[in-house]
Amino acid sequence: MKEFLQLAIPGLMIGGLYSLVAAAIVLVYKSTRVVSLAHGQLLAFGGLFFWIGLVVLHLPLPISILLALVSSTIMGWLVERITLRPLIGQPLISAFLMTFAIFMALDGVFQLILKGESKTYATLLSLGEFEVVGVPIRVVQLISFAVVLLVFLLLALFFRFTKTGLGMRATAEDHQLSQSTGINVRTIFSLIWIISAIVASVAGMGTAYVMDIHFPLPYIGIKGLIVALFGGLDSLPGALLAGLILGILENLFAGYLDPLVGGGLKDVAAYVLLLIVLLVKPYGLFGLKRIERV
Amino acid sequence: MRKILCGVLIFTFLFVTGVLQSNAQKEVTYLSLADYTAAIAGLNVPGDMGTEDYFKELNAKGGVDGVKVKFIGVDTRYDVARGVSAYKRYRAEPKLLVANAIGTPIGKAVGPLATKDKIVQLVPGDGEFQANLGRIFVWGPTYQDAFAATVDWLLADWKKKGKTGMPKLGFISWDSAYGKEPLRGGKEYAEKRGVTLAPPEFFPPGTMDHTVYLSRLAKAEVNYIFVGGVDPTPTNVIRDAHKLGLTKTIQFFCDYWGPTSLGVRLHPEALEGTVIVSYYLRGDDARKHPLSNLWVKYGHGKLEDMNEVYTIGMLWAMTFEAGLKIALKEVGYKKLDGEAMYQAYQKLTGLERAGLQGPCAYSPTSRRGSWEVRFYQVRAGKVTSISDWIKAPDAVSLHKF
Amino acid sequence: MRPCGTFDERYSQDMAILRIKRHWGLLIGALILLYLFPLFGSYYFISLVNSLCIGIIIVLGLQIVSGYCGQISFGQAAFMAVGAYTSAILTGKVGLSFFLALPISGIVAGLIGLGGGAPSLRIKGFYLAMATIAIHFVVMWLIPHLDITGKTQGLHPPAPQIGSFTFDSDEKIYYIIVTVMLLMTYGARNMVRTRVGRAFVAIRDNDLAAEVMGIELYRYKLLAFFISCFYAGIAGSLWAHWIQVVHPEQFTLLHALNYIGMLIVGGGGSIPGVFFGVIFLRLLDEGVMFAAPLLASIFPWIGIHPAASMSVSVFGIVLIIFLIYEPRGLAHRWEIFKTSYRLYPFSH
Amino acid sequence: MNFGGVAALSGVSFDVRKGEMLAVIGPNGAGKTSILNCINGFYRPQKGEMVFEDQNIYHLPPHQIARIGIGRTFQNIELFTGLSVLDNLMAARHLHLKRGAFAGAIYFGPARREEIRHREVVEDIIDLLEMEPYRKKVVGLLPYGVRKRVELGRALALEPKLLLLDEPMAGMNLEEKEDMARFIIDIHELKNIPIVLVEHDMEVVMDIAERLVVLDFGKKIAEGNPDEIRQNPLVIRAYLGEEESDNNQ
Repeated sequence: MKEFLQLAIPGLMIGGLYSLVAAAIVLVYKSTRVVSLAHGQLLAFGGLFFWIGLVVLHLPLPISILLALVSSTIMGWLVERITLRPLIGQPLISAFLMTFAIFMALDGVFQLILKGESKTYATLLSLGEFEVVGVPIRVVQLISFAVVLLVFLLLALFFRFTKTGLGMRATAEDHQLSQSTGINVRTIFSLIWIISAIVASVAGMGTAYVMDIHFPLPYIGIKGLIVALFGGLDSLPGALLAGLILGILENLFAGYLDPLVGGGLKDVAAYVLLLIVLLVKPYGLFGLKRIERV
Repeated sequence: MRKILCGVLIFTFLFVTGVLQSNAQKEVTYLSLADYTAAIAGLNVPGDMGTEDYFKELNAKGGVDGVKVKFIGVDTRYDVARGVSAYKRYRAEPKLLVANAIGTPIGKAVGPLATKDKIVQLVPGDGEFQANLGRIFVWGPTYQDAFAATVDWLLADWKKKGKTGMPKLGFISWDSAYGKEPLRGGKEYAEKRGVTLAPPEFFPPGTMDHTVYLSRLAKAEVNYIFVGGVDPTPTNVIRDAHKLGLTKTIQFFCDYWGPTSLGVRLHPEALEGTVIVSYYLRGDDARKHPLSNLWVKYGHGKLEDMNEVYTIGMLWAMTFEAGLKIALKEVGYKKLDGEAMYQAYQKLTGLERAGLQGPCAYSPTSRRGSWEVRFYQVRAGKVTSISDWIKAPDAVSLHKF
Repeated sequence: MRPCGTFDERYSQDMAILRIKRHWGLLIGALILLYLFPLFGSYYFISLVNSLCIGIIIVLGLQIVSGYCGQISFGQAAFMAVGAYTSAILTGKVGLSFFLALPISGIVAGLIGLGGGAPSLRIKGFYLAMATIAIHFVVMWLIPHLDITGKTQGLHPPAPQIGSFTFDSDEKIYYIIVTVMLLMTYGARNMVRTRVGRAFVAIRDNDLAAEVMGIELYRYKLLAFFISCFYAGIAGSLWAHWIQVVHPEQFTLLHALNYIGMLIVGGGGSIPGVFFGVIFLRLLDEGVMFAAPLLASIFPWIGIHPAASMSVSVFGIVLIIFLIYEPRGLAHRWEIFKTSYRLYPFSH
Repeated sequence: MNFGGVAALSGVSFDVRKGEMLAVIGPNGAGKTSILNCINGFYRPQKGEMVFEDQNIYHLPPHQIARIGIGRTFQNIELFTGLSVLDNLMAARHLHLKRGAFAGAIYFGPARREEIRHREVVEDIIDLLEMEPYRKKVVGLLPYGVRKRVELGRALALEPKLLLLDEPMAGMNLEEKEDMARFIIDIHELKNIPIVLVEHDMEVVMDIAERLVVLDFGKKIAEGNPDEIRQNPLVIRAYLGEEESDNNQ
């Protein structure tokens, strides 16, 4: 039992961050039907901006967070405005490829700043740790997990109670219909990219805090994509739950099965799970099945 | 549109004049197939900076007997197809003598081509190339040699601590050819010395969280753990070990590409006490070396920001310079080719490289860049030397390749 | 390319690809040029053509499954690996001739590829695409963890041989690669314009209507996956015997994404598009890779690393520009050109 | 046949006789298209049976229905938008062509002869429906009326033994409607196959159908020849609704 918890609890903490990335991807998919690879970079840049504020410019913590959020907002807006808006009306696969192109374009900048090194927030917030049933848990991890939950709560509130949020939900259902009811679909698209960029950058700050900023950071985006599919591409609660499940299962796979097969299972676990889920529940755990009319 | 055209024209003009200029004098080419933007960029970027700067310095002084060295660094992104294509592209460069192929799969793919073209190829540290002698030279002692030296060190440490019985050693590295290389021969050496090896742990390169693997090693009750991977991987592994509280009870080792002083600066509290086995100078040893001034001279920033891997680049360049000198003396510039360079490299035995590395061990029967390793330890956030140059045991011969 | 005023009198004439004598002349000329190329081309360009041909074979397969049948597949790199390893094992360990191993590795990759198509029974669109990504990772994890594949060390397949003649250099294996590429192109071009090809397009454009026309969706989707993986397997086998090293780290998801990129740049649902896409993106990739060291040597203040990073960005930016300004791919441009040539000199 | 609690069709039964033109009419949402979807296997009715030429076709998948010889068109045009008119029709010959992928790839020999033979069949249909100018045009770019015609041609290319037409005249102007009616009558006379014509607009079908079935809210409310239907009070009420009953008072 103790071993199980030792594997599961860190998995849960990481899983929360996967959920956030997935949430950002789900947000974009819900309203624009674009599946995005670019969020891995938005995440990495979120972490990078935070690092620039905190370590390079020596700004205080709240201002650094603000800086990261504002920069991500601008980035999300630019990405939508420059690259994705011209593609409205094109096949969705082009938009997907566009996000891949964005990934590559930004990757160059990311590597340029990184120079193959690893960056860290050093000693920011080391609040110590405590033990639960013999498993050490760091307070920082708890905080990052709480932030994940808070972001999800905020998103839920936003979509339920604000007018813009309602407009976004309407857009998600039908672009033309909502346009005819006076919703500006383009503004909604911009907004949704901005929100998703912010969510991704929060995930980025969290991930980078737990695991430093180094070259594989953008590839968390692919993990996020798996989580989003796992939970159903159009479901926010699905993203949350699937992220947590994947975080835990990944560790369990690596923990229990690695010795049997010779290692390296941790990453594959996610894909095997995805395959199984897609075969059993083709639209993810919580995804809506679309009925086609003839 | 017109502005863009003008820009393009000006650019092309500069390009062409630049190309024409660089083709005027006697020169030889050194090719580096490196990964600047992916998994092992942490090693390749500063390394090639060192090579490039050393060659610049050398060329400014007039080169080797009037022959200048042209440095070409290509970013392969750790991709075999790119590596091979780049090699084929630059193989026709005037007097290409040495190709440095960084990254195991690229080294293996370029190997046969370089052999056919009769040029010298350099690879990081795979013992395979020592076991099967060819035109492929290793930078320093092979990975398995370093592992064997570590086994020796930990046995002495074990005795020094007054413990009885035999220690147990854990191994954790990338799930790749490079990650598994130290055990090919190193495993046999450890068995020979009576050290028990726990089942080795392999994780995919790019893994961000290593707690699972470390907990399993902890459960196997190892006393020592040898960490592989190119920085920042080892730094991150030990960072995770620190989070799990393992660094208090287990002594960690890193191999050549372990935490540089930059990595140590990121997580000083985690890395405290880690022992690094190295064939080049690290920490303040490297910084105090006069050649390190090139770092500042060529505008890479402050000296304390220097990555020690920078000096490895200079080591390649120095070896190349010495080899070129011999080759020029023997055949002259006109007849200079890869074959002459290959013969010259085999005569470099005993070459001193400004004390940055042990004496060169290249010879007709050896492809090792040197035999010596030295141990460093992270103490009070600084990489401190804890031993002198020690001759590493030969672990390659123990394995059947 | 038909000049103005050419008319057909028979259906067979109308259905032919090469309709007039000039076409045959052009084709034969191009073939002669292609086969004589090693005599005057430089080593690097021969090798470049080799890599282009292999890329074309892979993307042809992708074109059939994605461009024609509409099932996006990210598994091409993994199935290429399957083909490469099968061929390497068959020639290196079993001792089979390369010319037997080549089709077998295609078939093996195709059969394993059926596993990639299997989820298409229940899922489609992007979900299926992600399933193929999953299969990519599962295959690429399996390969270095099996004994027969030489684990993480990889394999060294021998050069192809006929009697005592060994195809051990770029110039020699060039003939094999080019010939196979031409055969595969011929096959793909004909397949997509006959019964099976129309069934694929029917599934892509309207799967409900396709079913009403008596096309068994699942069977034809599986067939499309089989064919595309067969192509990937053949390409993998050629690659293995050309580079003479197969290593698990040389087939990555980025390659698979690049192939999709080639498809988009070239244009989906068009065989000439494959040629345009592969050639354009490969040359761009080579271009940025070699511009970086050149830039660094001409403007030393840039340094080698920033130049390399910039080359990554340039690749992304060119793709972005392409997607915005030429979303239907280069093949579309080609069609427009052909039509205007057909009408020349009467532009209206 | 239920959709999540909504009964789309219940207790509907009718038969199609050899060589007749049967029209199924009814107001919006009466379940006309659902009947066709049940027949060719898109929907799986919970209860009932369907017999075609003494063979039970209940719960057969669509592609097997096609194999048996039931062809159909769609209300909202469902063409293969990326193919030319010619290829759309050739795609519908799928069941009649026999050569597989490999023979197709080699092309010379049997596959080529087969292609040419079936090309001739398809050209006949193109002639019949007067689509010659559009032969090589991609259907996605054709005008609406022509696309409807292509769909009819595609269903014909299948050489069906029973043809189901789902609102072939929907959304057309009077002239186009007349053209379409002419084509349907031509086909009926030339091929001598039974045709089931689903139509929203009653007046159009009255002239061409031999027998009519009227649906309302998923139930059959009347069956008979055009004159009988015209006088049926249930039909009048279903079509004209409350207005009619107002007048009666």
